[in-house]
Amino acid sequence: MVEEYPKLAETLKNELKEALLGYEHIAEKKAFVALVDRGSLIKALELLNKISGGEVHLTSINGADLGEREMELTYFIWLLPQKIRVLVKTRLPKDDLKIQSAVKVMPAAILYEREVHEMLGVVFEGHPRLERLFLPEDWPEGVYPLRRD
Amino acid sequence: MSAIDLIIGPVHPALHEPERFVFKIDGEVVVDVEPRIGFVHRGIEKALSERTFVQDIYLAERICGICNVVHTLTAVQAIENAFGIEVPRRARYLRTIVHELNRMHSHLLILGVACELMGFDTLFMLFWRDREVVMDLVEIITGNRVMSAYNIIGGVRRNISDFEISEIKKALGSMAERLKHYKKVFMEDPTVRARCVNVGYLSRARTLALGAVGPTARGSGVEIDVRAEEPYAAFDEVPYTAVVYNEGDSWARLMVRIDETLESIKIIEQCLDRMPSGPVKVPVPEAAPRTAEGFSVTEAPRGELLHHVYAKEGEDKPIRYRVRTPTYANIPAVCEMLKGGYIADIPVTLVSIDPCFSCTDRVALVDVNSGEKRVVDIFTLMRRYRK
Amino acid sequence: MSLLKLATWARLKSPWILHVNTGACNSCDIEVLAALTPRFDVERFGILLKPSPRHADILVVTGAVTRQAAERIKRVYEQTPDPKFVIAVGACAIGGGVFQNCYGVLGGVDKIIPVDVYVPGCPPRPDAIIYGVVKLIEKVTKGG
Amino acid sequence: MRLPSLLKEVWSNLFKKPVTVKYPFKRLPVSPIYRGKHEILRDRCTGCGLCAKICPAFAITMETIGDKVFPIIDLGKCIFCYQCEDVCPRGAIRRGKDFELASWSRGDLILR
Repeated sequence: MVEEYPKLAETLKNELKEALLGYEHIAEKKAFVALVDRGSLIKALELLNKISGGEVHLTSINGADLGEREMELTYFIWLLPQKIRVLVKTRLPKDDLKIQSAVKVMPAAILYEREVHEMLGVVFEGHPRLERLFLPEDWPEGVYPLRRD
Repeated sequence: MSAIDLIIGPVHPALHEPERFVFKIDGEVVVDVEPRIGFVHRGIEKALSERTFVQDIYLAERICGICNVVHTLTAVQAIENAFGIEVPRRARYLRTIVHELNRMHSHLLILGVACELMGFDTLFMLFWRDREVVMDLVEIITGNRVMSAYNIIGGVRRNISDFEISEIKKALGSMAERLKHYKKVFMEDPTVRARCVNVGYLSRARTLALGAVGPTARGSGVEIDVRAEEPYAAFDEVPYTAVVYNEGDSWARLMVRIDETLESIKIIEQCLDRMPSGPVKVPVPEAAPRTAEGFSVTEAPRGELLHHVYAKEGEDKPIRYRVRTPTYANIPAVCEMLKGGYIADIPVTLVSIDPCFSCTDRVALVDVNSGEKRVVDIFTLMRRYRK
Repeated sequence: MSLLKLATWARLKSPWILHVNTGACNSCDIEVLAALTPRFDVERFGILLKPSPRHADILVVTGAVTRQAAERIKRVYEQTPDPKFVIAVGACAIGGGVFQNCYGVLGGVDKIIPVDVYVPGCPPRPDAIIYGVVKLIEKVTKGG
Repeated sequence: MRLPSLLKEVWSNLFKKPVTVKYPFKRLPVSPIYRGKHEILRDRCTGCGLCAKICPAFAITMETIGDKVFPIIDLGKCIFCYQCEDVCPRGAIRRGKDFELASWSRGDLILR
């Protein structure tokens, strides 16, 4: 429901303080987009988990290499009690693509992170089995197909 | 006793598609499951970013042959979201009608295959005989039994005439009581119950944690249904409440599908009655009018489907096109369900989540002749590597 | 009637098919399956869907051959006993269809195994697939 | 022992008309807008090549016959989506109803 968005904005702001680089509620897309600093992504996910009392659904983790020096990770999250769509975004510089794995907070992330790793080369620390998912066995190491370069 | 590896697939009668599961078996009980997917891996997302938006619709449609209408619907909505185009109301109603017809044919299909995997061939033949009625309706409206090619960016390709409306109403009338009969059969028939009840059980908490979607989640009491919560197309004017069962086993998941088919008939009838007249298409710019990111979430027959598009101003090709299909979200859930079950129950549990592996393996790969010099090197490197 | 003619006659009267999916999008597979269900019912011609290549006479192949499925389809082809025929069903199996220049796809079954009948369409109607089988039987009787 | 509810269905089926359409002998009606084999109307075609550019399956190539350029459709690759019919300014490609296109050799799938 629409009145949930300002409440969410408030809790995000005072919890994450400076780590929350930017947030906006896009009415046209009926979604709440929050740009979060790399280090505190897990904190943001845990916060969302707490707000919704564990009733949270991780739709997907999308990696995108937009061509500049940065890569963008988007976490699509659906909060069941509040019935709102939250997009948590972070930016990773291309030289060190490391981020903490969200599997402990949301077990559903296990396959999505493997795919982003396989396609874009982002390393998720703490992921139980960061292996190949789709690519054939004889695909050479170090070649990440979805990169622009 | 050390567990033995039982490898099922990639070419296996029980699975209609090439995927491979390695089961660790202790006696009769499945101890662990390791899915090895990727056999239907065609590299679609990279191809999606190599083609123009109009061609992308036809490529997105072929991600999965059964739920193709929902893939075009989501692709078209994602691109309209990125372009910021408003679609006329009549087009939204027509999209919902074809979308629900596709859901009916997909549910009837998997209910039939589920009966076949249970060894109940008469019911399989009955389900698929009634499914032909829905296929004819789709052919009358869109011109092809399966690949409807109906949704385009900015609306719908063809308008619907009164002859077609009367045809739909007549056919749906007979479908409704056939389905009520099948529901009674699924409720009472001893064979069906013996084979499905508390097979592949998954509790509500685990289902939600593992991120399962669609009938797989709704069979375990998780009430997520994009049509009810995030209405798209004409679902804001045609209210819909999610069908939820709490038993959490294969039987519950199949019952969710039967009830949803009945719901689909009601939705189509409501759409036909309330459909406004008016234009069906809106002119659309060839290239992206603004640099924007568009996404669209819809309820595919197998669950929540997400298309995510990054478009750059002035370019007629998307920069990045990401598709997250329902079966892909259900794989962790199905692995958890298979553990603890018997080998004989593997096909029934697998079919209860309605796996569509051609959906799952659509991820991107390097494109061969897109003209970029560097890409060719990687491919030639590959060829040398393979010799 | 020589034994071979008898054997060929018997084989033509009830050809058993094996459906192999080499990375298809499922619509051709479902149309092959729809050809077996009551409305189109190919069992009138004695055609049965057999699970293993050992029992199959005709390989109905669908799908643009993906890189990993290539070896599997080759192995299945070699496992089928000798008088074997291949029908390529659908635009993907014939020339790669929409997935032509995707990397994961080799495009076209005839790159891997010899194909006897091509059934175009995306997906071909069940009766078009039956027409394909009829054409194959015609080719075998004429070709010997 | 209660009779399984499906027995009634099986019993009543015995007296119903069979559903099977005996295909080669009796044809199934095809919908008026079915997308089958194309018809290329040479007189209307100006050889602009728009259809070849838009085709998602790269099935259409332009070929010069005599002095004019005409589209050649490779039915093996074609996915019968009829985007070419929509995009053609002259309406030179029209949809047909013929779906029995199986052939022995790859060559005669090319539609002049």
